[in-house]
Amino acid sequence: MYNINDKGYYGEFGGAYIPEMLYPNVEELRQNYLKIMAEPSFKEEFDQLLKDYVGRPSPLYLAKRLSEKYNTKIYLKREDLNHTGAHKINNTIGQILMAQRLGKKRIIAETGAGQHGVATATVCALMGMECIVYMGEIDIARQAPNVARMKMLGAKVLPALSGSRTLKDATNEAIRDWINNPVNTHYIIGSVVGPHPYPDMVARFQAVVSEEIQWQLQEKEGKSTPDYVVACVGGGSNAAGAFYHYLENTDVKLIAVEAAGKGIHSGESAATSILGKEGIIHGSKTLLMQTDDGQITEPYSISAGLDYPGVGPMHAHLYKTGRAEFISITDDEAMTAGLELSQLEGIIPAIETAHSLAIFDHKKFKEDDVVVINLSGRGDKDLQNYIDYFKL
Amino acid sequence: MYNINDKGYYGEFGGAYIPEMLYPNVEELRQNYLKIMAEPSFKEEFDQLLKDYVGRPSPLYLAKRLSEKYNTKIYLKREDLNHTGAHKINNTIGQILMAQRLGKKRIIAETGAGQHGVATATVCALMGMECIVYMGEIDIARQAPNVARMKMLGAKVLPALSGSRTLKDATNEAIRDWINNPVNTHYIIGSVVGPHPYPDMVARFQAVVSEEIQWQLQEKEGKSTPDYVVACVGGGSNAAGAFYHYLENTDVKLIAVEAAGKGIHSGESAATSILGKEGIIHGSKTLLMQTDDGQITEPYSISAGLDYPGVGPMHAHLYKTGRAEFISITDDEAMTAGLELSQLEGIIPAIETAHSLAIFDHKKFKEDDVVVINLSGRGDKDLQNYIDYFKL
Amino acid sequence: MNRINQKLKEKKKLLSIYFSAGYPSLNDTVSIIENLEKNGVDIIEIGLPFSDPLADGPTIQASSTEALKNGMTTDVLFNQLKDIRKTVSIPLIIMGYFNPMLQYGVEDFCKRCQDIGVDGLIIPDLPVDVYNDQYKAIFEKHGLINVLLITPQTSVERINFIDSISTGFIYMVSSASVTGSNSGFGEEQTEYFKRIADMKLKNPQIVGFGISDNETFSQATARAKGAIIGSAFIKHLTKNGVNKIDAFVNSILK
Amino acid sequence: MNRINQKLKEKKKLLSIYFSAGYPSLNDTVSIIENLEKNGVDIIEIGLPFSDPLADGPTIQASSTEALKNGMTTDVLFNQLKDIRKTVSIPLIIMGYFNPMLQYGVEDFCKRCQDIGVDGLIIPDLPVDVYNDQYKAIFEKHGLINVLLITPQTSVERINFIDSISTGFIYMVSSASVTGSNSGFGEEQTEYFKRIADMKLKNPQIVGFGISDNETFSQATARAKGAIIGSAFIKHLTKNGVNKIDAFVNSILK
Ligand SMILES: Cc1ncc(COP(=O)(O)O)c(C=O)c1O
Ligand SMILES: Cc1ncc(COP(=O)(O)O)c(C=O)c1O
Repeated sequence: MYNINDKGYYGEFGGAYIPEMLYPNVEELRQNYLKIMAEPSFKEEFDQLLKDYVGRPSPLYLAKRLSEKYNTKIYLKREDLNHTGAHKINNTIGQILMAQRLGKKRIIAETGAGQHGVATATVCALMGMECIVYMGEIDIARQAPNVARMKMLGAKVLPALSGSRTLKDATNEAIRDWINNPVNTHYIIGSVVGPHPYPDMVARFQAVVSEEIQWQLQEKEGKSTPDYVVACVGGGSNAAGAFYHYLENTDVKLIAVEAAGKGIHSGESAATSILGKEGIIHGSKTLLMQTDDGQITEPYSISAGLDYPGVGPMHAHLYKTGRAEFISITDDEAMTAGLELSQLEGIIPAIETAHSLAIFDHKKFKEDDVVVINLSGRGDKDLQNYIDYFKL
Repeated sequence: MYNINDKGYYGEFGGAYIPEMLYPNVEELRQNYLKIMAEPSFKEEFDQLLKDYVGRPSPLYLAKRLSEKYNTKIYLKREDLNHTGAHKINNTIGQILMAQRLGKKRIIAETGAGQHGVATATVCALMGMECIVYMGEIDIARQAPNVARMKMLGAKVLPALSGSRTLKDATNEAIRDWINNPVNTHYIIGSVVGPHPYPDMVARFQAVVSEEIQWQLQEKEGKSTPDYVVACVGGGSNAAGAFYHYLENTDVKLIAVEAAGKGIHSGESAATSILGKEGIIHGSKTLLMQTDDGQITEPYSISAGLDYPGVGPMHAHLYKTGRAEFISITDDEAMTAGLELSQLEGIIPAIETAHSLAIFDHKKFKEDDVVVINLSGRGDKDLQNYIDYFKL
Repeated sequence: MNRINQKLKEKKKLLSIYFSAGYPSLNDTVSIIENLEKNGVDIIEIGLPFSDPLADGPTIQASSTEALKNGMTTDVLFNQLKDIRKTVSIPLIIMGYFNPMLQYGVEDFCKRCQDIGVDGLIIPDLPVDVYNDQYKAIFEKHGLINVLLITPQTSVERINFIDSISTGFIYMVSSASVTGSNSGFGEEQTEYFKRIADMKLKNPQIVGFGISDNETFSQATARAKGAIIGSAFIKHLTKNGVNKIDAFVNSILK
Repeated sequence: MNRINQKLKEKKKLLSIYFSAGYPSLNDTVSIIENLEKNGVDIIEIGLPFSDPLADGPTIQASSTEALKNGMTTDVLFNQLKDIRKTVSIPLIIMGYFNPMLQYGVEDFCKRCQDIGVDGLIIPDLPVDVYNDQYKAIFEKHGLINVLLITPQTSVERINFIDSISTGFIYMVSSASVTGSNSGFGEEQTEYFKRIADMKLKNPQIVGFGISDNETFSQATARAKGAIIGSAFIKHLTKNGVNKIDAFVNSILK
């Protein structure tokens, strides 16, 4: 119902709208990804690295002071504790193993907040592979710590200078690189976007999140299903991971949180589901922000990781069908929620993640609701932004 | 033999050389710490927080590419994956619970690298307690990201302006504050230094590290004891934690790594064991760097967390008895080793930790040696230093 | 008979030129087309600019961005072209990305092309299979040829499939690269040209990507029916405006 | 009989003054001592400066740092004092931290004090128990009184213990705070002074910390035998050098 079909679509969304130059690459991946993921040696290596290298399982933490404040039972899924500080590495570990099995020697990636770039540079260092990361010029400036990390890890960071000089443009550059290097290069896409099979493959690698939530909740609450799962949505990978095992169980309500920027109708927003229309972006039919004329518009969010005019096809489908509720959070609301979590629970969240934590003014929960929020990343990369914003 | 005796000494080192003004505080702690730590409710809360909040157990990761390079079997104990990014939080979780049980309302701490300050600010936010952190003016400048984090967490960071304006002076300031606030304040010392019972209490909280290494090695190697355990030593807490359960088992060789700064005999060094003499610092009889006249000298290391003229009394004892081998590593060696780990294993270590990783040019291991290195913290706080140093 | 098919019957090597509509100035479109025809160009590809042209290199991308800034839209282009068949008779192909067409409505888009006298479309991000399943009928209903691409990495089976559903020519990407990336052809490309020629496909091939001068044009057309020049012509426009188009075309054909 | 014990027998409230040796200038030590005696001060505490004086407030800490910069060392101080008993007869106490003494050798340190005619020591970071177990005999052998501290937080049992091993006076810290922190005494302190007075200890008490003028001196000595001024005097030295010591002392005693 809510998962991908065998043609690579979620309902009417998805597919692989790619230039012929990419066909051999994408087709090779499409034909092999499920087979490779099912190999025992792949599973073993993936699980082992997630455990010993990434530090999984990430805890499911009952946030007492936050729960008290909002009078409901809030669990935080601590992806911020993963190696490199976000959920992104679940996917890059999976894809680097995939790339190795496909015989690739060179890795490219796009990045917005830099978390995916760092996660990619990290696994490339781990495997001794060449790594090129494309990053919008604006994002290079606003996520400087992550740029420094990528360099330390031996990756080359190339600026995307066109368009809004953010995630969308970095993705364009990465795709151009891939077109130019079709044989030896694997493109590690960082979210559940791009042509089929990327959205499905990335979702499957991230699905470890909801798999763990299930048994962790069972341990803590005596049942494996929460009442709500909440996650922010840039491309949608952390949400896909947190929702995955609950997609077909409609007792579990799903909440996707988008960046409203300076306000949904301010002209500076990244609230794709509300502002977007169906179309094609980066190889996938989905919802995207565009002009009447079909030109992709430049989104805006204070958070580099949510500053993307599209959304993964799974989420377009969840929106269209009403399976997930979509809430938009402004810059100001997110920043305030980020500070609140820091001071109530001692956890500084990524600004992306802070959007998820700001829903309590938009949505009331019952006292005995179990609400799981995917704490997709830590805020170390965002300190300067927080400091500047709050004049700390 | 190597552990503390009932008078609060490791051999001839330790004790509580404190002004009378601190006596009630320290005595209250001394009389209660073991009792409180033995309470089931304490243990339970401590363990629960370590698991769900800190993310323990931290993985024991077999570093394949590093092992290959040095032709021996190297495991990294991943304290860098802990919440807040270093081993320091093991101790602050323990001490905040201790402070609560002692009825304290206000927390003070000193910090060098800022990791202990962040770890303290974090647990204070978690428990809703007031937090003041003293930090040398020099360290405030060279560990800016951690200063920002403390502020986000709601702590007040006060600069120590005297002396070398580093860790030693921050400790003096914290002690002064404690003297001024003897009733409602608990001082969370960040390492195995200070008057008894601090060194022992902190070592016990950090002992979770070697406790985990034991069963993790059992799982991976079929035996719970490595051939070597390696850790860097500033005050000595991460080393104390990594050594703890192996102290009395002399089959396990212990290596303590100190900061040689610009060279042991350059006059800019923090290699306490080699350069130090017996004396009193911060309430404890131990080895410390001092003039013939007994004035404490200003140490130097590129790493703020090792830039301390003393060493915990346990380590003074381990040095004096020869139980541990002490190796000194220069700034340059440490920086190079930090970059090497980043590019070989995708893990950017704290500069403190990088010292431990630089021992391979000083010490040869056999191919089948099992060497456990305590990866005490991650390098996010040090990025600017790395970038500047390597001109990345 | 479609003008493209007619043109392909001519016993000569065909020169096809690409430019981004609305560049250098919004209203240069018609004059560039007329000039190109006048100077002996055989086929023209009119680029409908797109915000995110991910199969294009920096030169074409920059001209697209500029064209959009100049005010180019799908409607503006169609209006500029509405009387084009009064003055121009060579084949005209619109090359653009799929999203703007989708927003226009694919059927409406095709109909408008037909009305104007556009002969074909090149849509790099509309995959062959999607085209075949969903849009082929619409294109054919409006007499439009969809030009499909092959690259050095395209498998024999896939080339045969593409040949089977193509009705004009095959756009043979010289190397797997975005436009404007390479200069000059090496052994690899020559072998690829030969390999494809030897397949004796039903549709003639026109080579694109990497053609910038008389030499590369000759190399590319040694075995293929023609060649397409894009980035090199855009660079010429950037430098000279619409004036010296004759010089540019003459330098290619000599 | 030790000069301290003698002094304590006098039927007056005693004024004790602390200063850091080597401050403001390295060689001011003797002249400051002589001046203090001349102006009616009863006991002098000569601070042996230490790099890390963690029980001292900013004023004394700064003077210590300055004194060290000026070149003060344990040996320099002893040399400056070697003829002090030719001119000065009131009790002299050296106040310093334990580490410099330890490095000098505790026995050597005590012997040198005895040779010079120093009467006692105050070592804030040498705890009572360590003193009692390890150093009492050495101090006594050299006729030195170790002045021990109590604070408002010191328990009754501990006060009694400290009283039992003290042989001169008890340094009664007015409030639990580093030197120079407070100004003026409140109800809390007055009650504490009364509580201690009511204990009728064997050793008289001299109050320290927070005494800066005639008013606080009077308050502190209402029930205690005397009071010690430190930071306020250092501030005076910083402002006026060694010249107007008479004015300072007079302002306290009035
Ligand atoms: C911490 C964090 N959360 C969320 C996101 C948004 O990406 P996605 O929607 O794919 O989870 C990012 C992207 O960089 C991120 O770094
Ligand atoms: C990562 C890290 N390692 C080591 C140290 C040194 O402290 P210790 O010797 O107490 O482990 C510090 C101190 O801040 C640190 O941050």
